[in-house]
Amino acid sequence: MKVLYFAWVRERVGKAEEQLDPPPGIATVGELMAWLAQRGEQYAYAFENPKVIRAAIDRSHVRADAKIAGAAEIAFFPPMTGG
Amino acid sequence: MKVLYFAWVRERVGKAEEQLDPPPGIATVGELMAWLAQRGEQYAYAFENPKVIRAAIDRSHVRADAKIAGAAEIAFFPPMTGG
Amino acid sequence: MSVLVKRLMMTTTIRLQREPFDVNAEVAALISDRTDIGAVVTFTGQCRADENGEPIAALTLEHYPGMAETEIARHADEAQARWPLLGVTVIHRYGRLVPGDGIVLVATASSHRQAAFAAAAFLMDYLKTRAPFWKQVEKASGTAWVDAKAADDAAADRWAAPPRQREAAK
Amino acid sequence: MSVLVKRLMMTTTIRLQREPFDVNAEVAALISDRTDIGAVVTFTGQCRADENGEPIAALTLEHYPGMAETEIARHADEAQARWPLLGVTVIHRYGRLVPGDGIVLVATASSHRQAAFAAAAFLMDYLKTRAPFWKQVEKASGTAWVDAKAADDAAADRWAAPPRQREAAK
Repeated sequence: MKVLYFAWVRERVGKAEEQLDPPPGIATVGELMAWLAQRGEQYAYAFENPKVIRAAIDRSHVRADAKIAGAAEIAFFPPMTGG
Repeated sequence: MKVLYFAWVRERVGKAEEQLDPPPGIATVGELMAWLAQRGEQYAYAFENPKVIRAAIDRSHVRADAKIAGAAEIAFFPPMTGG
Repeated sequence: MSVLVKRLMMTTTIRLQREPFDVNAEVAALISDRTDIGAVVTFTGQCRADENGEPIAALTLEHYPGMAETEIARHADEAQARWPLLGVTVIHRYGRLVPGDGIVLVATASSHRQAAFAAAAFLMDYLKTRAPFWKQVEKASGTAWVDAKAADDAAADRWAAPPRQREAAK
Repeated sequence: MSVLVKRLMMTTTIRLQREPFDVNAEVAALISDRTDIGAVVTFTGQCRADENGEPIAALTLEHYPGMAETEIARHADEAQARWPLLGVTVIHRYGRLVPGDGIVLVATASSHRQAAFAAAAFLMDYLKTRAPFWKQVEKASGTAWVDAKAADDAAADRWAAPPRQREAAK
């Protein structure tokens, strides 16, 4: 699946997007964040407080308990500040 | 005092303004309307339903019980439909 | 008639005119040379081609010169007392207008959007019910004065209590 | 990216762009050739020269291409389902903006003013909290991401219940 990062999540991770293949045990958005946080220092920093991070699956807002099965594109970002 | 009429009050009375000197017994806006209604057919028609007519003294909205003593300009008109 | 008051950092512009208005020019004047304005709301009221479902050819607006300016200025002051505004513009036309013509423009500027939205809605509700203007329409059956709408009175009544009391009443 | 849908008599225009927008041109497009529109409300959000009292030199807006358009279109549809609108325009800029620059334009058209006011306020509250945009400011001390405001979440929550339930709850 394609994983996208925006704003300070992107800055902390150090990249805007990447192709990832999480292990089968990772079923939800929350579990994916926990798995990402273990991938290195920058990821640990980006996901140190997962409660403040918002997620979207295939361009729709989802909660941390959303299932990731079948997702083509998952995005992580801080609370929005548009308008 | 100068008396002004607007919209359908003006059309019914047949004039936009006039100088009037009501008798001393006429103390309030409501009494002035009743006195005007007796001045002829056109006035009777204009003031046939005084409850729907709004009034202003010296360019401020007033109620029917407002005193007219000292007024330089009194206006009568239907409910406003601006904006 | 035109009133232009610069008060501290607040600009109030009130005009009654026969001529059309240019929304862009009025907004540009409202925000010119300022970088403290975060939100601008405009309301434009336009002449529709129907009144209560019946086609109309034109609208003629009569007003009470002198009182109309005073009433609008009083409500602009009231809006400034209620919300942290950085600018208010009210332009009301009179005379004969045809469908598609602008009738009234209200523009409000503030640092933040809620104040700009609330003040513009407040000013429109008051213009509808308290500003001395009267509309006459030209229909196939002749001319007719537009009746005041109970819904407009109800909308204006929303603002009758000061904001603090309204909050407490919720 | 640009989406233009003519649906019955409703026009929806949604654009994300680097370029400035022209409020007058957008309003002219919204109301062109129509005489059933009685009310047009515009909201313009502008870059201020300060953020929480600290001077800023510029604002950079990052967005999620693809999702931003979809989210805005979904909220424009929601606005049309809630109020009798005749047209909606939303333009959101991205990239680097300086104080005084326009950031976002929302324009709503209706026969009557309450629908136009409510829909514009609704769309702005949702753009602030749900549209995937992020602001970074340039200050003397360096760059910083703007924090989301609890007041914006509270404003958006106003619209969470459908209108009928909200009325009944009063």
